[in-house]
Amino acid sequence: MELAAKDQGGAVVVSVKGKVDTATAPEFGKYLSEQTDKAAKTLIVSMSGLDYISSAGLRVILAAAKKMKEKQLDFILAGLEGDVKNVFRIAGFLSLFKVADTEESALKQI
Amino acid sequence: MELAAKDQGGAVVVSVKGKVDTATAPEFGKYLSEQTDKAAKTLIVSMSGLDYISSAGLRVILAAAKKMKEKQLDFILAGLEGDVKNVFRIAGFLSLFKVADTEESALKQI
Amino acid sequence: MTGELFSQIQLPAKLEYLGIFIASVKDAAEKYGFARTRISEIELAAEEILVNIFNYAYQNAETGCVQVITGTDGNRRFFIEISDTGIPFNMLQADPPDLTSDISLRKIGGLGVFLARELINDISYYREDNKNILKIRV
Amino acid sequence: MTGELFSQIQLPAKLEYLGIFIASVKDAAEKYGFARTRISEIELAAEEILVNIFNYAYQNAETGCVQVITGTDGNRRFFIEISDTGIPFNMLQADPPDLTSDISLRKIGGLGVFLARELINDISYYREDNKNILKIRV
Ligand SMILES: Nc1ncnc2c1ncn2[C@@H]1O[C@H](COP(=O)(O)OP(=O)(O)O)[C@@H](O)[C@H]1O
Ligand SMILES: Nc1ncnc2c1ncn2[C@@H]1O[C@H](COP(=O)(O)OP(=O)(O)O)[C@@H](O)[C@H]1O
Repeated sequence: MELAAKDQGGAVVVSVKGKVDTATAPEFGKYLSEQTDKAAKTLIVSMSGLDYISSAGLRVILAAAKKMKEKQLDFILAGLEGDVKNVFRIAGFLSLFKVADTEESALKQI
Repeated sequence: MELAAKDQGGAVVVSVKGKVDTATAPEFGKYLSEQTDKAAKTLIVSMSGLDYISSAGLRVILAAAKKMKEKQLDFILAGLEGDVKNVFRIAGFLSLFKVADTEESALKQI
Repeated sequence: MTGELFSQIQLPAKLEYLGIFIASVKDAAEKYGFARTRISEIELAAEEILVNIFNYAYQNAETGCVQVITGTDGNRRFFIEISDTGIPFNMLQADPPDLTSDISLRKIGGLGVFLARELINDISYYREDNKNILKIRV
Repeated sequence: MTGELFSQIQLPAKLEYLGIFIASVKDAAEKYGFARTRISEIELAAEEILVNIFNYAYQNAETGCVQVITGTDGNRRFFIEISDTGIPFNMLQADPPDLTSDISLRKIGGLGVFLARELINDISYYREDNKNILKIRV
Protein backbone atom coordinates (compact mmCIF):
# COMPACT_ATOMS: atom_id res chain seq x y z
CA MET A 1 0.00 0.00 0.00
CA GLU A 2 1.22 3.49 -0.87
CA LEU A 3 -0.27 6.66 0.51
CA ALA A 4 0.20 10.25 -0.57
CA ALA A 5 -1.57 13.55 -0.09
CA LYS A 6 -1.36 16.78 -1.99
CA ASP A 7 -3.03 20.14 -1.83
CA GLN A 8 -4.89 20.91 -5.01
CA GLY A 9 -6.25 24.42 -4.49
CA GLY A 10 -9.83 23.75 -3.51
CA ALA A 11 -9.21 20.26 -2.16
CA VAL A 12 -6.86 17.86 -0.47
CA VAL A 13 -6.32 14.79 -2.63
CA VAL A 14 -5.30 11.62 -0.80
CA SER A 15 -4.23 8.85 -3.13
CA VAL A 16 -4.06 5.23 -2.05
CA LYS A 17 -2.40 2.62 -4.23
CA GLY A 18 -1.83 -1.11 -4.04
CA LYS A 19 -3.60 -3.26 -1.53
CA VAL A 20 -5.79 -2.26 1.39
CA ASP A 21 -6.50 -5.43 3.33
CA THR A 22 -6.99 -6.14 7.02
CA ALA A 23 -3.24 -5.93 7.56
CA THR A 24 -2.70 -2.56 5.85
CA ALA A 25 -6.04 -0.88 6.62
CA PRO A 26 -4.98 0.43 10.06
CA GLU A 27 -2.18 2.47 8.47
CA PHE A 28 -4.59 3.78 5.84
CA GLY A 29 -7.05 4.64 8.63
CA LYS A 30 -4.46 6.55 10.61
CA TYR A 31 -3.39 8.49 7.53
CA LEU A 32 -6.90 9.35 6.43
CA SER A 33 -7.98 10.31 9.92
CA GLU A 34 -5.06 12.76 10.19
CA GLN A 35 -6.17 14.28 6.91
CA THR A 36 -9.79 14.60 8.01
CA ASP A 37 -8.78 16.03 11.41
CA LYS A 38 -6.97 18.90 9.80
CA ALA A 39 -9.24 19.20 6.75
CA ALA A 40 -10.59 22.68 6.04
CA LYS A 41 -11.79 21.93 2.53
CA THR A 42 -13.00 19.13 0.28
CA LEU A 43 -11.25 15.76 0.65
CA ILE A 44 -10.85 13.62 -2.44
CA VAL A 45 -9.71 10.04 -2.08
CA SER A 46 -8.14 9.00 -5.35
CA MET A 47 -8.24 5.24 -5.88
CA SER A 48 -7.15 4.77 -9.48
CA GLY A 49 -4.04 2.91 -8.29
CA LEU A 50 -5.92 0.70 -5.85
CA ASP A 51 -5.77 -3.02 -6.73
CA TYR A 52 -7.61 -4.54 -3.81
CA ILE A 53 -9.77 -3.47 -0.89
CA SER A 54 -11.50 -5.52 1.77
CA SER A 55 -14.13 -4.51 4.31
CA ALA A 56 -11.39 -3.25 6.65
CA GLY A 57 -10.66 -0.59 4.02
CA LEU A 58 -14.35 0.23 3.52
CA ARG A 59 -14.59 0.84 7.26
CA VAL A 60 -11.81 3.41 7.02
CA ILE A 61 -13.52 5.17 4.12
CA LEU A 62 -16.86 5.34 5.89
CA ALA A 63 -15.27 6.65 9.09
CA ALA A 64 -13.53 9.41 7.11
CA ALA A 65 -16.76 10.30 5.30
CA LYS A 66 -18.59 10.57 8.62
CA LYS A 67 -15.98 12.96 9.99
CA MET A 68 -16.16 15.11 6.86
CA LYS A 69 -19.95 15.16 7.08
CA GLU A 70 -19.74 16.35 10.70
CA LYS A 71 -17.43 19.11 9.57
CA GLN A 72 -19.88 19.88 6.74
CA LEU A 73 -17.11 19.43 4.21
CA ASP A 74 -17.27 17.54 0.92
CA PHE A 75 -15.87 14.05 0.55
CA ILE A 76 -15.41 12.55 -2.93
CA LEU A 77 -14.24 9.13 -4.07
CA ALA A 78 -12.38 9.32 -7.36
CA GLY A 79 -10.93 6.87 -9.85
CA LEU A 80 -12.79 3.71 -8.83
CA GLU A 81 -12.25 0.96 -11.39
CA GLY A 82 -12.76 -2.72 -12.06
CA ASP A 83 -12.67 -5.16 -9.14
CA VAL A 84 -12.36 -2.42 -6.56
CA LYS A 85 -15.34 -0.53 -7.93
CA ASN A 86 -17.34 -3.74 -7.77
CA VAL A 87 -16.60 -4.06 -4.05
CA PHE A 88 -17.80 -0.48 -3.49
CA ARG A 89 -20.93 -1.25 -5.48
CA ILE A 90 -21.78 -4.38 -3.48
CA ALA A 91 -21.22 -2.50 -0.23
CA GLY A 92 -23.68 0.16 -1.36
CA PHE A 93 -20.95 2.80 -1.27
CA LEU A 94 -21.48 4.04 -4.83
CA SER A 95 -24.88 5.46 -3.93
CA LEU A 96 -23.74 6.61 -0.48
CA PHE A 97 -20.88 8.84 -1.55
CA LYS A 98 -20.09 11.46 -4.14
CA VAL A 99 -18.16 9.60 -6.77
CA ALA A 100 -16.09 10.90 -9.68
CA ASP A 101 -14.53 8.90 -12.48
CA THR A 102 -11.18 10.61 -12.17
CA GLU A 103 -9.32 12.95 -9.86
CA GLU A 104 -9.71 15.70 -12.48
CA SER A 105 -13.47 15.35 -12.71
CA ALA A 106 -13.65 15.30 -8.89
CA LEU A 107 -11.81 18.62 -8.80
CA LYS A 108 -14.31 20.03 -11.28
CA GLN A 109 -17.19 19.09 -8.94
CA ILE A 110 -15.94 21.33 -6.15
CA MET B 1 19.37 -9.62 -0.07
CA GLU B 2 21.41 -6.57 -1.06
CA LEU B 3 24.42 -6.66 -3.33
CA ALA B 4 27.05 -4.03 -4.03
CA ALA B 5 30.52 -3.89 -5.52
CA LYS B 6 33.24 -1.30 -5.26
CA ASP B 7 36.76 -0.92 -6.51
CA GLN B 8 39.20 -0.60 -3.67
CA GLY B 9 42.59 -0.05 -5.37
CA GLY B 10 44.10 -3.50 -5.22
CA ALA B 11 40.79 -5.36 -5.00
CA VAL B 12 37.14 -5.53 -5.95
CA VAL B 13 34.97 -5.76 -2.83
CA VAL B 14 31.58 -7.38 -3.29
CA SER B 15 29.34 -7.00 -0.27
CA VAL B 16 26.30 -9.15 0.30
CA LYS B 17 23.78 -8.31 3.01
CA GLY B 18 20.59 -9.85 4.32
CA LYS B 19 19.54 -13.32 3.40
CA VAL B 20 21.03 -15.71 0.84
CA ASP B 21 18.68 -18.65 0.64
CA THR B 22 17.66 -20.95 -2.21
CA ALA B 23 15.32 -18.25 -3.52
CA THR B 24 17.88 -15.42 -3.59
CA ALA B 25 21.08 -17.39 -4.30
CA PRO B 26 20.62 -17.38 -8.10
CA GLU B 27 20.75 -13.58 -8.15
CA PHE B 28 23.81 -13.61 -5.91
CA GLY B 29 25.38 -16.19 -8.25
CA LYS B 30 24.75 -14.09 -11.32
CA TYR B 31 26.20 -11.02 -9.66
CA LEU B 32 29.30 -12.76 -8.35
CA SER B 33 29.90 -14.53 -11.62
CA GLU B 34 29.85 -11.23 -13.50
CA GLN B 35 32.42 -9.91 -11.04
CA THR B 36 34.69 -12.94 -11.42
CA ASP B 37 34.37 -12.88 -15.21
CA LYS B 38 35.74 -9.38 -15.42
CA ALA B 39 38.06 -9.65 -12.40
CA ALA B 40 41.65 -8.61 -12.99
CA LYS B 41 42.63 -8.42 -9.35
CA THR B 42 41.77 -9.80 -5.91
CA LEU B 43 38.08 -10.35 -5.16
CA ILE B 44 36.92 -9.83 -1.58
CA VAL B 45 33.44 -10.95 -0.60
CA SER B 46 32.40 -8.93 2.41
CA MET B 47 29.77 -10.67 4.51
CA SER B 48 29.52 -8.59 7.66
CA GLY B 49 25.91 -7.70 6.79
CA LEU B 50 24.90 -11.25 5.97
CA ASP B 51 22.23 -12.66 8.31
CA TYR B 52 21.61 -16.06 6.77
CA ILE B 53 23.13 -18.34 4.18
CA SER B 54 22.09 -21.81 3.07
CA SER B 55 23.95 -24.34 0.93
CA ALA B 56 22.64 -22.63 -2.22
CA GLY B 57 24.76 -19.63 -1.21
CA LEU B 58 27.79 -21.76 -0.36
CA ARG B 59 27.57 -23.20 -3.86
CA VAL B 60 27.80 -19.71 -5.33
CA ILE B 61 30.83 -18.87 -3.18
CA LEU B 62 32.67 -22.06 -4.14
CA ALA B 63 31.94 -21.53 -7.84
CA ALA B 64 33.34 -18.00 -7.64
CA ALA B 65 36.43 -19.21 -5.77
CA LYS B 66 37.06 -21.84 -8.44
CA LYS B 67 36.91 -19.25 -11.20
CA MET B 68 39.31 -16.97 -9.35
CA LYS B 69 41.67 -19.89 -8.78
CA GLU B 70 41.64 -20.65 -12.51
CA LYS B 71 42.51 -17.05 -13.20
CA GLN B 72 45.24 -17.30 -10.55
CA LEU B 73 43.74 -14.39 -8.68
CA ASP B 74 43.15 -14.08 -4.94
CA PHE B 75 39.73 -14.65 -3.38
CA ILE B 76 39.09 -13.60 0.22
CA LEU B 77 36.05 -13.98 2.47
CA ALA B 78 35.74 -11.08 4.90
CA GLY B 79 33.55 -10.20 7.85
CA LEU B 80 32.13 -13.62 8.70
CA GLU B 81 30.30 -13.57 12.00
CA GLY B 82 28.00 -15.52 14.29
CA ASP B 83 25.49 -17.92 12.75
CA VAL B 84 26.78 -17.38 9.24
CA LYS B 85 30.37 -18.07 10.25
CA ASN B 86 29.17 -21.27 11.89
CA VAL B 87 27.66 -22.46 8.60
CA PHE B 88 30.96 -21.77 6.80
CA ARG B 89 32.78 -23.67 9.54
CA ILE B 90 30.56 -26.75 9.28
CA ALA B 91 30.89 -26.74 5.50
CA GLY B 92 34.68 -26.76 5.84
CA PHE B 93 34.91 -23.42 4.08
CA LEU B 94 36.95 -21.69 6.78
CA SER B 95 39.95 -23.90 6.06
CA LEU B 96 39.33 -23.92 2.32
CA PHE B 97 39.43 -20.17 1.71
CA LYS B 98 41.47 -17.16 2.69
CA VAL B 99 39.44 -15.56 5.44
CA ALA B 100 39.76 -12.11 7.01
CA ASP B 101 37.91 -10.77 10.03
CA THR B 102 37.03 -7.52 8.35
CA GLU B 103 37.10 -5.90 4.92
CA GLU B 104 39.98 -3.71 6.11
CA SER B 105 42.12 -6.62 7.22
CA ALA B 106 41.35 -8.38 3.93
CA LEU B 107 42.66 -5.36 2.05
CA LYS B 108 45.84 -5.49 4.13
CA GLN B 109 46.43 -9.11 3.07
CA ILE B 110 46.71 -8.22 -0.61
CA MET C 1 -13.71 -39.81 -9.96
CA THR C 2 -11.95 -38.37 -6.93
CA GLY C 3 -10.88 -34.81 -6.44
CA GLU C 4 -7.42 -33.40 -5.99
CA LEU C 5 -6.08 -31.88 -2.81
CA PHE C 6 -4.19 -28.74 -3.61
CA SER C 7 -3.19 -27.31 -0.26
CA GLN C 8 -3.90 -27.72 3.41
CA ILE C 9 -2.77 -25.19 5.96
CA GLN C 10 -3.40 -25.10 9.65
CA LEU C 11 -2.03 -22.26 11.71
CA PRO C 12 -3.04 -20.25 14.78
CA ALA C 13 -5.98 -17.90 14.17
CA LYS C 14 -3.90 -14.74 14.05
CA LEU C 15 -3.75 -11.86 11.64
CA GLU C 16 -0.02 -12.41 11.12
CA TYR C 17 -0.84 -15.59 9.18
CA LEU C 18 -3.42 -13.98 6.89
CA GLY C 19 -0.80 -13.61 4.16
CA ILE C 20 0.07 -17.31 4.24
CA PHE C 21 -3.54 -18.43 4.10
CA ILE C 22 -4.36 -16.01 1.30
CA ALA C 23 -1.27 -17.02 -0.70
CA SER C 24 -2.37 -20.65 -0.57
CA VAL C 25 -5.91 -19.77 -1.67
CA LYS C 26 -4.74 -17.51 -4.50
CA ASP C 27 -2.23 -20.04 -5.76
CA ALA C 28 -4.86 -22.76 -5.73
CA ALA C 29 -7.32 -20.56 -7.62
CA GLU C 30 -4.64 -19.66 -10.15
CA LYS C 31 -3.73 -23.28 -10.60
CA TYR C 32 -7.37 -24.12 -11.19
CA GLY C 33 -7.37 -21.48 -13.92
CA PHE C 34 -9.82 -18.82 -12.75
CA ALA C 35 -9.67 -15.39 -14.39
CA ARG C 36 -7.99 -12.54 -12.54
CA THR C 37 -11.24 -10.92 -11.41
CA ARG C 38 -12.63 -14.16 -10.04
CA ILE C 39 -9.39 -14.80 -8.17
CA SER C 40 -9.65 -11.35 -6.63
CA GLU C 41 -13.22 -12.10 -5.52
CA ILE C 42 -12.21 -15.45 -4.05
CA GLU C 43 -9.33 -13.77 -2.23
CA LEU C 44 -11.66 -11.16 -0.79
CA ALA C 45 -14.23 -13.68 0.41
CA ALA C 46 -11.47 -15.76 2.02
CA GLU C 47 -9.98 -12.72 3.73
CA GLU C 48 -13.32 -11.67 5.17
CA ILE C 49 -14.08 -15.12 6.54
CA LEU C 50 -10.57 -15.64 7.94
CA VAL C 51 -10.37 -12.25 9.58
CA ASN C 52 -13.71 -12.86 11.27
CA ILE C 53 -12.35 -16.10 12.67
CA PHE C 54 -9.22 -14.28 13.88
CA ASN C 55 -11.39 -11.58 15.48
CA TYR C 56 -14.37 -13.44 16.87
CA ALA C 57 -14.03 -17.21 16.96
CA TYR C 58 -11.72 -17.40 19.96
CA GLN C 59 -12.89 -14.28 21.74
CA ASN C 60 -13.46 -15.90 25.09
CA ALA C 61 -10.79 -18.57 25.02
CA GLU C 62 -7.21 -19.29 24.09
CA THR C 63 -6.65 -18.71 20.39
CA GLY C 64 -6.96 -21.93 18.45
CA CYS C 65 -6.17 -22.76 14.86
CA VAL C 66 -7.74 -22.21 11.48
CA GLN C 67 -7.45 -24.83 8.79
CA VAL C 68 -7.77 -23.96 5.11
CA ILE C 69 -7.94 -26.72 2.55
CA THR C 70 -8.13 -26.10 -1.20
CA GLY C 71 -8.71 -28.56 -3.97
CA THR C 72 -11.22 -29.94 -6.39
CA ASP C 73 -14.08 -32.25 -5.54
CA GLY C 74 -15.27 -35.33 -7.39
CA ASN C 75 -16.80 -33.18 -10.14
CA ARG C 76 -13.55 -31.24 -10.60
CA ARG C 77 -15.17 -28.25 -9.00
CA PHE C 78 -12.91 -25.93 -7.02
CA PHE C 79 -13.49 -25.76 -3.29
CA ILE C 80 -12.08 -24.06 -0.24
CA GLU C 81 -12.80 -25.49 3.17
CA ILE C 82 -12.23 -23.23 6.14
CA SER C 83 -12.59 -24.66 9.62
CA ASP C 84 -11.98 -23.53 13.18
CA THR C 85 -12.65 -24.79 16.68
CA GLY C 86 -14.09 -21.52 17.95
CA ILE C 87 -17.56 -20.65 19.16
CA PRO C 88 -20.37 -21.93 16.92
CA PHE C 89 -21.07 -19.37 14.23
CA ASN C 90 -23.01 -19.77 11.03
CA MET C 91 -22.31 -16.80 8.78
CA LEU C 92 -25.17 -17.87 6.50
CA GLN C 93 -27.55 -16.82 9.27
CA ALA C 94 -25.93 -13.48 10.08
CA ASP C 95 -28.07 -10.36 9.90
CA PRO C 96 -27.70 -8.34 6.71
CA PRO C 97 -25.80 -5.07 7.13
CA ASP C 98 -27.29 -1.61 6.95
CA LEU C 99 -27.10 -0.67 3.27
CA THR C 100 -29.59 2.18 3.17
CA SER C 101 -29.05 4.78 5.90
CA ASP C 102 -27.26 7.93 4.90
CA ILE C 103 -23.65 8.59 5.89
CA SER C 104 -24.28 9.93 9.41
CA LEU C 105 -26.49 6.97 10.36
CA ARG C 106 -24.77 4.20 8.39
CA LYS C 107 -23.22 1.67 10.77
CA ILE C 108 -19.47 1.20 10.43
CA GLY C 109 -18.68 -2.48 9.90
CA GLY C 110 -20.86 -5.46 9.29
CA LEU C 111 -19.83 -5.69 5.64
CA GLY C 112 -17.42 -8.64 5.79
CA VAL C 113 -19.92 -11.50 5.89
CA PHE C 114 -22.11 -9.71 3.37
CA LEU C 115 -19.27 -9.26 0.86
CA ALA C 116 -18.24 -12.90 1.14
CA ARG C 117 -21.80 -14.06 0.54
CA GLU C 118 -22.36 -11.70 -2.37
CA LEU C 119 -19.15 -12.80 -4.07
CA ILE C 120 -19.57 -16.54 -3.58
CA ASN C 121 -22.91 -18.16 -4.35
CA ASP C 122 -22.24 -21.57 -2.93
CA ILE C 123 -21.18 -21.59 0.71
CA SER C 124 -22.32 -24.29 3.09
CA TYR C 125 -21.88 -24.43 6.83
CA TYR C 126 -21.87 -27.31 9.20
CA ARG C 127 -20.74 -27.85 12.75
CA GLU C 128 -19.02 -31.14 13.48
CA ASP C 129 -16.64 -32.35 16.23
CA ASN C 130 -16.79 -28.89 17.83
CA LYS C 131 -15.66 -27.34 14.60
CA ASN C 132 -17.18 -24.69 12.36
CA ILE C 133 -16.71 -25.92 8.81
CA LEU C 134 -17.39 -23.65 5.86
CA LYS C 135 -17.25 -25.19 2.44
CA ILE C 136 -16.96 -22.72 -0.39
CA ARG C 137 -17.55 -24.02 -3.89
CA VAL C 138 -16.66 -21.86 -6.84
CA MET D 1 0.35 -35.81 28.58
CA THR D 2 -0.31 -35.11 24.94
CA GLY D 3 1.55 -32.74 22.71
CA GLU D 4 0.34 -29.61 20.99
CA LEU D 5 -0.05 -29.17 17.27
CA PHE D 6 1.27 -25.81 16.24
CA SER D 7 0.98 -25.79 12.48
CA GLN D 8 0.33 -28.08 9.57
CA ILE D 9 0.98 -27.03 6.02
CA GLN D 10 0.64 -29.02 2.87
CA LEU D 11 1.47 -27.41 -0.45
CA PRO D 12 2.94 -28.45 -3.80
CA ALA D 13 6.66 -29.20 -3.67
CA LYS D 14 7.75 -25.97 -5.33
CA LEU D 15 10.34 -23.37 -4.48
CA GLU D 16 7.70 -20.64 -4.55
CA TYR D 17 6.27 -22.05 -1.31
CA LEU D 18 9.58 -22.20 0.54
CA GLY D 19 8.80 -18.91 2.25
CA ILE D 20 5.46 -20.16 3.58
CA PHE D 21 6.92 -23.38 4.92
CA ILE D 22 9.85 -21.59 6.52
CA ALA D 23 7.59 -18.94 8.08
CA SER D 24 5.54 -21.66 9.74
CA VAL D 25 8.65 -23.40 11.06
CA LYS D 26 10.22 -20.18 12.34
CA ASP D 27 7.02 -19.05 14.02
CA ALA D 28 6.64 -22.42 15.69
CA ALA D 29 10.25 -22.34 16.91
CA GLU D 30 9.79 -18.81 18.21
CA LYS D 31 6.60 -19.79 19.97
CA TYR D 32 8.41 -22.69 21.61
CA GLY D 33 10.97 -20.20 22.86
CA PHE D 34 14.24 -21.17 21.20
CA ALA D 35 17.07 -18.66 21.15
CA ARG D 36 17.76 -16.72 17.96
CA THR D 37 20.75 -18.82 16.93
CA ARG D 38 18.90 -22.07 17.40
CA ILE D 39 15.98 -20.75 15.36
CA SER D 40 18.38 -19.84 12.59
CA GLU D 41 19.83 -23.38 12.66
CA ILE D 42 16.36 -24.94 12.59
CA GLU D 43 15.41 -22.69 9.68
CA LEU D 44 18.52 -23.71 7.77
CA ALA D 45 17.99 -27.44 8.33
CA ALA D 46 14.35 -27.11 7.24
CA GLU D 47 15.32 -25.15 4.13
CA GLU D 48 17.90 -27.75 3.08
CA ILE D 49 15.48 -30.64 3.52
CA LEU D 50 12.58 -28.87 1.80
CA VAL D 51 14.64 -27.67 -1.14
CA ASN D 52 15.91 -31.20 -1.68
CA ILE D 53 12.33 -32.43 -1.81
CA PHE D 54 11.47 -29.66 -4.30
CA ASN D 55 14.50 -30.60 -6.43
CA TYR D 56 14.69 -34.35 -6.24
CA ALA D 57 11.64 -36.08 -4.76
CA TYR D 58 9.39 -35.68 -7.80
CA GLN D 59 12.09 -35.71 -10.46
CA ASN D 60 10.49 -38.39 -12.61
CA ALA D 61 6.83 -37.72 -11.95
CA GLU D 62 4.26 -34.98 -11.56
CA THR D 63 5.14 -32.71 -8.67
CA GLY D 64 3.35 -33.77 -5.51
CA CYS D 65 3.00 -32.10 -2.16
CA VAL D 66 5.12 -31.57 0.91
CA GLN D 67 3.57 -31.54 4.34
CA VAL D 68 5.21 -29.78 7.26
CA ILE D 69 3.81 -30.24 10.74
CA THR D 70 5.20 -28.48 13.80
CA GLY D 71 4.34 -29.00 17.41
CA THR D 72 5.40 -30.54 20.65
CA ASP D 73 5.28 -34.24 21.48
CA GLY D 74 4.12 -35.91 24.68
CA ASN D 75 7.29 -34.80 26.49
CA ARG D 76 6.80 -31.20 25.39
CA ARG D 77 9.72 -31.57 23.04
CA PHE D 78 9.61 -29.52 19.85
CA PHE D 79 9.27 -31.45 16.61
CA ILE D 80 9.01 -30.80 12.90
CA GLU D 81 7.64 -33.52 10.67
CA ILE D 82 8.34 -33.20 6.97
CA SER D 83 6.75 -35.66 4.59
CA ASP D 84 6.43 -36.13 0.84
CA THR D 85 5.15 -38.76 -1.57
CA GLY D 86 8.22 -38.71 -3.79
CA ILE D 87 10.80 -41.40 -4.51
CA PRO D 88 12.08 -43.20 -1.41
CA PHE D 89 15.02 -41.29 0.00
CA ASN D 90 16.63 -41.58 3.39
CA MET D 91 18.90 -38.62 3.96
CA LEU D 92 20.40 -40.34 7.00
CA GLN D 93 22.07 -42.75 4.60
CA ALA D 94 23.37 -40.19 2.11
CA ASP D 95 27.09 -40.14 1.36
CA PRO D 96 29.06 -37.49 3.21
CA PRO D 97 30.21 -34.59 1.05
CA ASP D 98 33.79 -33.87 0.01
CA LEU D 99 35.17 -31.72 2.81
CA THR D 100 38.89 -32.10 2.17
CA SER D 101 39.89 -31.51 -1.46
CA ASP D 102 41.33 -28.14 -2.30
CA ILE D 103 39.34 -25.52 -4.19
CA SER D 104 39.96 -26.79 -7.72
CA LEU D 105 38.91 -30.35 -6.85
CA ARG D 106 36.20 -29.63 -4.27
CA LYS D 107 32.83 -30.75 -5.59
CA ILE D 108 30.20 -28.04 -5.83
CA GLY D 109 27.08 -29.07 -3.94
CA GLY D 110 26.36 -31.99 -1.68
CA LEU D 111 26.34 -29.79 1.43
CA GLY D 112 22.60 -29.55 2.08
CA VAL D 113 22.00 -32.90 3.72
CA PHE D 114 25.26 -32.59 5.63
CA LEU D 115 24.37 -29.17 7.06
CA ALA D 116 20.94 -30.36 8.16
CA ARG D 117 22.44 -33.38 9.92
CA GLU D 118 25.19 -31.37 11.59
CA LEU D 119 22.73 -28.80 12.89
CA ILE D 120 20.08 -31.23 14.16
CA ASN D 121 21.11 -34.23 16.22
CA ASP D 122 17.84 -36.04 16.28
CA ILE D 123 16.37 -36.79 12.87
CA SER D 124 14.54 -40.02 12.16
CA TYR D 125 13.35 -41.34 8.84
CA TYR D 126 10.66 -43.79 7.99
CA ARG D 127 8.79 -44.71 4.86
CA GLU D 128 5.09 -45.38 5.30
CA ASP D 129 2.11 -45.39 2.87
CA ASN D 130 4.43 -44.43 0.01
CA LYS D 131 5.60 -41.41 1.98
CA ASN D 132 9.01 -40.28 3.13
CA ILE D 133 8.56 -39.06 6.68
CA LEU D 134 11.32 -37.17 8.45
CA LYS D 135 10.83 -36.40 12.10
CA ILE D 136 13.10 -33.73 13.46
CA ARG D 137 13.26 -33.37 17.22
CA VAL D 138 14.96 -30.35 18.70
N1 LIG E 1 -16.22 -16.55 13.02
C1 LIG E 1 -17.08 -15.85 13.78
N2 LIG E 1 -17.38 -16.24 15.03
C2 LIG E 1 -18.23 -15.51 15.78
N3 LIG E 1 -18.87 -14.41 15.37
C3 LIG E 1 -18.62 -13.97 14.13
C4 LIG E 1 -17.72 -14.65 13.27
N4 LIG E 1 -17.70 -14.00 12.09
C5 LIG E 1 -18.52 -12.94 12.21
N5 LIG E 1 -19.09 -12.92 13.44
C6 LIG E 1 -20.09 -11.93 13.92
O1 LIG E 1 -20.74 -11.39 12.80
C7 LIG E 1 -20.64 -9.97 12.79
C8 LIG E 1 -20.57 -9.44 11.37
O2 LIG E 1 -19.29 -9.72 10.81
P1 LIG E 1 -18.79 -8.86 9.57
O3 LIG E 1 -19.88 -8.87 8.56
O4 LIG E 1 -17.49 -9.37 9.10
O5 LIG E 1 -18.65 -7.38 10.11
P2 LIG E 1 -17.73 -6.78 11.27
O6 LIG E 1 -16.59 -7.69 11.53
O7 LIG E 1 -17.34 -5.48 10.69
O8 LIG E 1 -18.65 -6.64 12.46
C9 LIG E 1 -19.43 -9.68 13.63
O9 LIG E 1 -19.50 -8.40 14.20
C10 LIG E 1 -19.46 -10.78 14.66
O10 LIG E 1 -20.31 -10.44 15.71
N1 LIG F 1 14.35 -35.71 -1.14
C1 LIG F 1 15.26 -36.30 -1.94
N2 LIG F 1 14.87 -37.26 -2.82
C2 LIG F 1 15.77 -37.85 -3.61
N3 LIG F 1 17.09 -37.59 -3.60
C3 LIG F 1 17.54 -36.66 -2.75
C4 LIG F 1 16.66 -35.97 -1.87
N4 LIG F 1 17.40 -35.11 -1.14
C5 LIG F 1 18.67 -35.26 -1.52
N5 LIG F 1 18.79 -36.19 -2.50
C6 LIG F 1 20.03 -36.65 -3.13
O1 LIG F 1 21.10 -36.38 -2.24
C7 LIG F 1 22.07 -35.57 -2.86
C8 LIG F 1 22.73 -34.65 -1.87
O2 LIG F 1 21.86 -33.59 -1.51
P1 LIG F 1 22.46 -32.27 -0.88
O3 LIG F 1 23.36 -32.66 0.23
O4 LIG F 1 21.36 -31.35 -0.53
O5 LIG F 1 23.34 -31.63 -2.02
P2 LIG F 1 22.98 -31.12 -3.50
O6 LIG F 1 21.52 -30.84 -3.56
O7 LIG F 1 23.83 -29.92 -3.62
O8 LIG F 1 23.40 -32.24 -4.41
C9 LIG F 1 21.37 -34.87 -3.98
O9 LIG F 1 22.24 -34.53 -5.02
C10 LIG F 1 20.33 -35.90 -4.41
O10 LIG F 1 20.91 -36.82 -5.31
